[in-house]
Amino acid sequence: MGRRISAYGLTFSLPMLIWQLLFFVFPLVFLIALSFWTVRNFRMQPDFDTVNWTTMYGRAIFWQAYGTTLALAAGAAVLTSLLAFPVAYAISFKLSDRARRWAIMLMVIPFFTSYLVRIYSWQVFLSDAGIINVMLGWIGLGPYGLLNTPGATLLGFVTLAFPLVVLLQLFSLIFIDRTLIEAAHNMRCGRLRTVFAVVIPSARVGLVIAALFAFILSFGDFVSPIYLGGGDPTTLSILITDTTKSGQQWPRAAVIALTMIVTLMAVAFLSIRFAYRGRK
Amino acid sequence: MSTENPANRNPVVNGALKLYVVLAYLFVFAPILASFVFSFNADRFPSIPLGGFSTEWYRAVASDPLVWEGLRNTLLVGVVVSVISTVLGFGAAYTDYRYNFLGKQIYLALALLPPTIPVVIMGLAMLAFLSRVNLSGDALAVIIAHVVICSPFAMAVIRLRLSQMDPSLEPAAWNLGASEWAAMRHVVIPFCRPAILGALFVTMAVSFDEFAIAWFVSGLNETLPVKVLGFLQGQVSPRINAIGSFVFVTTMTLLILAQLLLGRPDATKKENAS
Amino acid sequence: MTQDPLVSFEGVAKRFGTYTAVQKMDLDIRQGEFLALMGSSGCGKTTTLRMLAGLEAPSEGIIRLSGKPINDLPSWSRDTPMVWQSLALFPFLSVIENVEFALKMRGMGRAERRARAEQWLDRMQIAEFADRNISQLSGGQRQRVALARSLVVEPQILLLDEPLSALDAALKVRMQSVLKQLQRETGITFVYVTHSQSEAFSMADRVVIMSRGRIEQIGTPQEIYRTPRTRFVADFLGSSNIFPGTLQADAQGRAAIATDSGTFLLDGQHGAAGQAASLTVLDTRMQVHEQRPAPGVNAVEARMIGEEFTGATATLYFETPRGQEIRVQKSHEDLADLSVAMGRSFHLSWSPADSHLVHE
Amino acid sequence: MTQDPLVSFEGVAKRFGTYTAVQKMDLDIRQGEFLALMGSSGCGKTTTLRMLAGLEAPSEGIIRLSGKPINDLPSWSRDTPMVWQSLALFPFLSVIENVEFALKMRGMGRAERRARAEQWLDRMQIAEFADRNISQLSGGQRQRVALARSLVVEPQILLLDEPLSALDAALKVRMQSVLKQLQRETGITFVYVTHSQSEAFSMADRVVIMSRGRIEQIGTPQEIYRTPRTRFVADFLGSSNIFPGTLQADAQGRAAIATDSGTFLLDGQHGAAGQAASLTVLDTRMQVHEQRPAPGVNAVEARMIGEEFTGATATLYFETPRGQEIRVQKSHEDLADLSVAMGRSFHLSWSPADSHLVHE
Amino acid sequence: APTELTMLAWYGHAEPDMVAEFEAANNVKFVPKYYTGGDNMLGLISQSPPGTFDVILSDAEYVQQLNAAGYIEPLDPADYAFDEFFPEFQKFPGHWDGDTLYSVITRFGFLGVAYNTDALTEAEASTYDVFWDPRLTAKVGHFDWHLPNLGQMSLLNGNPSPYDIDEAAWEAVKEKTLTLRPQVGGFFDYGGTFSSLDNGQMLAFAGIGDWITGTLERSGAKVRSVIPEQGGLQWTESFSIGKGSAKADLARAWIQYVTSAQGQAKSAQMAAYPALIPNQKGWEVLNAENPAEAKRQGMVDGPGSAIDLIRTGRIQYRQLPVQQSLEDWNDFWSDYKGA
Ligand SMILES: Nc1ncnc2c1ncn2[C@@H]1O[C@H](COP(=O)(O)OP(=O)(O)OP(=O)(O)O)[C@@H](O)[C@H]1O
Ligand SMILES: Nc1ncnc2c1ncn2[C@@H]1O[C@H](COP(=O)(O)OP(=O)(O)OP(=O)(O)O)[C@@H](O)[C@H]1O
Ligand SMILES: NCCCCNCCCN
Ligand SMILES: [Mg+2]
Ligand SMILES: [Mg+2]
Repeated sequence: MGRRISAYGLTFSLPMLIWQLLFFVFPLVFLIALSFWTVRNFRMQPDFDTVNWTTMYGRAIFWQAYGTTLALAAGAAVLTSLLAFPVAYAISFKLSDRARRWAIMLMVIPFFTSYLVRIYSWQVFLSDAGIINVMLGWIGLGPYGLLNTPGATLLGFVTLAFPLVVLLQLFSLIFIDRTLIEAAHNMRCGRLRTVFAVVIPSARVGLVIAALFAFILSFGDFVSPIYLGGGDPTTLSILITDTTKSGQQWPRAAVIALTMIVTLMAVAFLSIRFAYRGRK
Repeated sequence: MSTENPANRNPVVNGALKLYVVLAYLFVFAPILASFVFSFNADRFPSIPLGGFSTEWYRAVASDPLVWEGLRNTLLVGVVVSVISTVLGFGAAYTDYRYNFLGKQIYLALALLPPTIPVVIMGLAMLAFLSRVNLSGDALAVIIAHVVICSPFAMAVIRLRLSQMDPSLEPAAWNLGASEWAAMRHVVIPFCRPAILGALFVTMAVSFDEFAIAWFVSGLNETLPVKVLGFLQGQVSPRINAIGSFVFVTTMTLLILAQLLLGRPDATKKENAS
Repeated sequence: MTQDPLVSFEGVAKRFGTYTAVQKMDLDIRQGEFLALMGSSGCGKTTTLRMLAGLEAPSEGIIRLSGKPINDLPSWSRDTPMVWQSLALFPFLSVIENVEFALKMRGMGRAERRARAEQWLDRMQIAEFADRNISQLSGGQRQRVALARSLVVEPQILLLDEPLSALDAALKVRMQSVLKQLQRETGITFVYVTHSQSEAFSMADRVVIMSRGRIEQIGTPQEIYRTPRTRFVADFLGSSNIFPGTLQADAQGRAAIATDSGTFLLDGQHGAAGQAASLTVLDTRMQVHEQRPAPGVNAVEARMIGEEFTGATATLYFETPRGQEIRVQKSHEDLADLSVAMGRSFHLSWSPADSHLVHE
Repeated sequence: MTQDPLVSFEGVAKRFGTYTAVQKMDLDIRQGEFLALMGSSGCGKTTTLRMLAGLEAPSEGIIRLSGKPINDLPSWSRDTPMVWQSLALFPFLSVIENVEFALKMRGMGRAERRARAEQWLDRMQIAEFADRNISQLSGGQRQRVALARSLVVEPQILLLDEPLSALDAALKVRMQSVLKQLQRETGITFVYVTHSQSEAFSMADRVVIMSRGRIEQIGTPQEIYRTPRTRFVADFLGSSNIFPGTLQADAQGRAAIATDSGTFLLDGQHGAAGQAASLTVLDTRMQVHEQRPAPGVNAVEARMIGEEFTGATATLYFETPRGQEIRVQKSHEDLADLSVAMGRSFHLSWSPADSHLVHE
Repeated sequence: APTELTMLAWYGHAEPDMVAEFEAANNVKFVPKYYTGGDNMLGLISQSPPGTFDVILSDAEYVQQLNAAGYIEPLDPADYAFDEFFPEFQKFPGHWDGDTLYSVITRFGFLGVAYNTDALTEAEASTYDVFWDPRLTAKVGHFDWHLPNLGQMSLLNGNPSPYDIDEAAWEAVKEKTLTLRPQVGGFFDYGGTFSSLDNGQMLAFAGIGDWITGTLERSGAKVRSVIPEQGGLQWTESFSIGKGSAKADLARAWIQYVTSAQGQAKSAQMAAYPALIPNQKGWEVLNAENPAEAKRQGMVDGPGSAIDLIRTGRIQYRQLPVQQSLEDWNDFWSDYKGA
């Protein structure tokens, strides 16, 4: 087994390789090429000009959007992780097997509901005359401006990432060796302290990966910043759309997209390194 | 754990945790349930108090030929995507399971990376590329793009199943006189059947709800989720809720079917045998 | 032996749902003894240990430590450190951090606990690995870390749940003597759960044999090996052949037992005639003959059905015409004179003095 | 024994990358014999078997089956069925479909293959389970299905890779006799890989002991047990005490060996004086005395460091002042006269006739 | 089977209320692709093979871009009933290149101040300065496109030709615009504009007009648009035939139909969003069919009518910047959003 790849082996290996080369790698490579093209008379032309890079990197708004997006995505990763952890913890450790199966089933459902629909639905909750403000009104509070705020954008990101983060955390918590927790109790480590001394270190890889996914999803999302954030502040995904509004400036959009990809790869690399730090 | 020593348990803490879990699920389900409710609300712009009960939006959706066409596209794309993704995913999973070769890490990266690229970027890159090779603008383009992001899911599901397969099962078949192809047909595929079905359903569900990439590359042949995006961007109509509820029910049905097929009690029992 | 017990179980039972894992158990564990808990899988050994450590709550009864009931004490308020079969070392901590853990939980200062931990690493001869990752240690080294981690608080009692079962044979023997010596030197009470008869018998002062949640017999290794009290114990030790039957007197009025395979003489052991009982004979005490042996010994004819070679000794398996299996253990020297062959019939004999009687 | 071998390995080597799993092996397997392959983990047993089954290609050398080289034959064109340690039964097929599998692959018609399969199920006494799922069978029943599945093609040779290692002790012994009997009745050549000395020694006609990809010794069980040819074999069997030393003549000119623990007499075995060699003594052949034994026997003083209780016999562990470990195996009866206690010094002796010499 | 005719348009133009009659009469079936912004439309065309779209609807600014990029066919002016159009629309700038016609105007509308009638009176809303009203802090919405918004700012700064301004005036526009930033509650696409006006999230909006508020009004929302004292902007929608269309004849027939008096009346009342129409005869038909809507939109003869507003100079065309590049405007818009 596993020596050389035969005709038989190639039959199975090649289709995926060819498909992803043609339709995944080439598009990404093309995106790189595109970033050096120029636009004349509202038409893109093959070229090798660094003007798109220098223009985009020379604009304050680009770096500002970059910072905003980074901060919002990092915020979403942290916030979602913090909000999700007690849920994942309770499901793993405090529920019966039956209840746990149900909880997991229910947490899978959001993956199968349109994200757009859920975001649209949040608008109805958050608007000045929306469900939340009406309910606050009953107890004499508000109305508060909830919609079209960075907080609402974050809420959208949390909506997007929360179920996935809960599930990823859950799967790393469930597989923690229970005897480690018992061993800690057995050595005078109380409940809460065990969470920090044993549970979190044991599940570190899963927790970091979950946060990473929250980051990736939020970093590229354009739905929440527009429909809950009111397009303000500008995120990189909004800037991509904006850029194309000066007459087919797709090459500049490609610069933004490539910068996003490199950033994501760097973040992924660093967090995975951090997750496995000190592990064999 | 349910059998935990009560002396090690604090009912207040546990109660608070469980309450928090309930709240978290409320948070997750609030928008989903609200969209259900508003899909039956007579007002065009949903707000509270609710307007009258109405199935108008369902009627509007049902009588909109574009929605039907979108649905047809979605189903067509979904079915084709799930088949191709599962075939590709199976091949890649089997390659990873069976072979070791130089550059395997790169192969696996290619096979697994696409879902981590933000959809806007994927959509843009796809459109830019596919249009260069005259593939953009129809269902084929959506199929191509969706296979790129769906096949990793298929691969993951099937790879998981393969890792439960006794590594000597295939050699055992060879040893009993089955050629590689015969062993594939009589051993590997039967063993993976539940995962193959699961992969078909999962990839179909992913394709069924994908709008961002499809928006870029679908051109005239929009899929249903792209229509929803259109409704959201261009009209803001409770049809969104009606379609959303419909898509939700459909994908849930697929999911439950997949669950039933994957988790069939006798399938798991058989598994334990190996 | 009249001193107060360190631990006592008083009518302790443990139920999981409707399943009873431990039934009304009364057990005293003496200060400073090495007590082994044995029994077949699922008989409740681990559950017993876990109740003592506070990881399970008894459904009934009281557990006392030094006379005080501890039922309601949470796990982390008891000083009953445990060594797990899986060791349960913290993989995200270094060796010395593992050993320091319990001291840290007790709020001991950094310098002091480091010193204490180092002292125990020294004692367990693993000081050189202090800063290693757990994953970089061999099985035996991990075992020592687990011991150091539990012993560093210098407890009165140490609970061990099959601590050696993951080790290979040679290492197991070596760790056994480490453990035994440690127990002697520190005087700490050891409660040691094991599946292995050889482990229990060579290390323990007293052995508890459990079956289906009940204690079948408590005694020194010798007592248990030579005089199993119940049929279960004899079966469990596996070193005896067992003939179920009914007590009676033989023609000459001597005590005897009527079994499926014949009526056999006993040596001064009795009970009321007609009573059901089982005759047990250690497999090392059976002789194999090609000819029928002289009367005065108990004998039975049987067909050889298997042979197991174990280096120094061989175990022969026979079957009587009535389907009873009989095992005989012999040295190769003893067997050299016999032409053993599968399927052949032999005469098996034993002296009445080697007959032992057990009741159900 | 002069008949042509059924299988021969001629200078066969197998490398994985730079690692050599099997080194230039020459081995003849005779028609109809029961050959056991033994050796420590990773020594190349499975690799040898897999090369024969065509699951690995030799890096060097030729493998012949009935005289014809088979190196280039794919696995599925050889008739070398194998029984896996994991059994590798097809979980999605019923019992009878499993057994039919090989026949189906050979293109045999439905009716005929069903009949053949049923015949083998009968023979293995599992006919009643024909339509069951594999998961519904016990371990022993599965074992029989695996055997039937391989035997149904009525091969000349059957390869078995630790087929019993997953079974519990009692079942293992029972399956051993099933296997042995089957081999005798069918006359099929068995090549049997095992870790277990007792399995190899009680079943095989010849045993191959391997170490690090090389064959250390081939012989009957008796030959190997009594006269290990190399230090490795003696070590591996674990039943001998080994004293490395240098050959010399003693004061009286008798053959002797000078070791760290003293100079010991040999019994007619020799080599050139000054040559390095090791003395081995079976652990059952050593005596333990409280007093120094009379001269004429070899003796050494040692401190007792451990005791292992194994039912019929006990193994005592000693250490000489020079740090050599010595193992002695005795029945409990023999030990009854000794006051064994950890740490005490004893005299250990053995007769020159029980001394055996091995070279590295 | 009916012939398929592809249309690239804003949402609504190929809905049954608009096309059913034409489809039945010509055995045609429209296949629409709706876009949500001109750039989005351009992107789609540029990435699609020639001939993909038979009929293309676009705003005047984009007709220029479509033409420059060669995406549309020249038209024969004789084919269309320009003589029925108000003179202002007979040779509409941007639709012609010299004497060559590229696109036929079908609808237009005015952009002014959109406001919530509960929050502001018409008088208050009748100046762009109202956007700076403290009551509107964080309640002013922008339709997220630079041209209409910056054009309105330019009007406010008193530029008679808001898109043809020199550097100094451009700097002044930018400066003025930036002072509005603290008032802004968000930047919205079409859908977002709709919902935030409807649910009261935004109380005033820049860059839009009756095409949004009229739709909302029809479903009972308390919003209106007004042309402020500084004047309003005018948007247009016109039809072109896509380059390489294989069904140019049918496409032409459609354009003829929708620019005819009957088609125009239909267009004015389009279900998706209302608009003014350039065909004078169309006004007559509309007044006969639906006088209320004609009145609401100001398509009645006399002072204050839509055409009167144009003729009195209250309305300027929305167009591409003349002295600056489109990028300059767009880049400033991005900077403004990020400010
Ligand atoms: N948490 C639990 N829930 C339900 N049943 C349990 C639980 N823990 C143990 N049991 C059952 O209680 C019985 C005793 O278990 P215990 O672990 O004490 O056995 P043991 O003697 O340690 O066995 P082993 O030698 O296999 O470790 C078993 O039948 C087991 O299945
Ligand atoms: N496919 C492979 N690639 C690399 N090394 C291998 C491979 N298969 C076996 N080896 C190595 O070859 C050596 C011999 O392996 P083999 O499986 O034959 O040992 P074995 O004697 O059967 O051991 P065990 O008793 O543990 O089954 C081992 O060191 C093993 O790690
Ligand atoms: N549904 C789209 C409405 C199109 C209006 N076109 C003109 C837009 C002016 N900003
Ligand atoms: Mg246990
Ligand atoms: Mg092996």
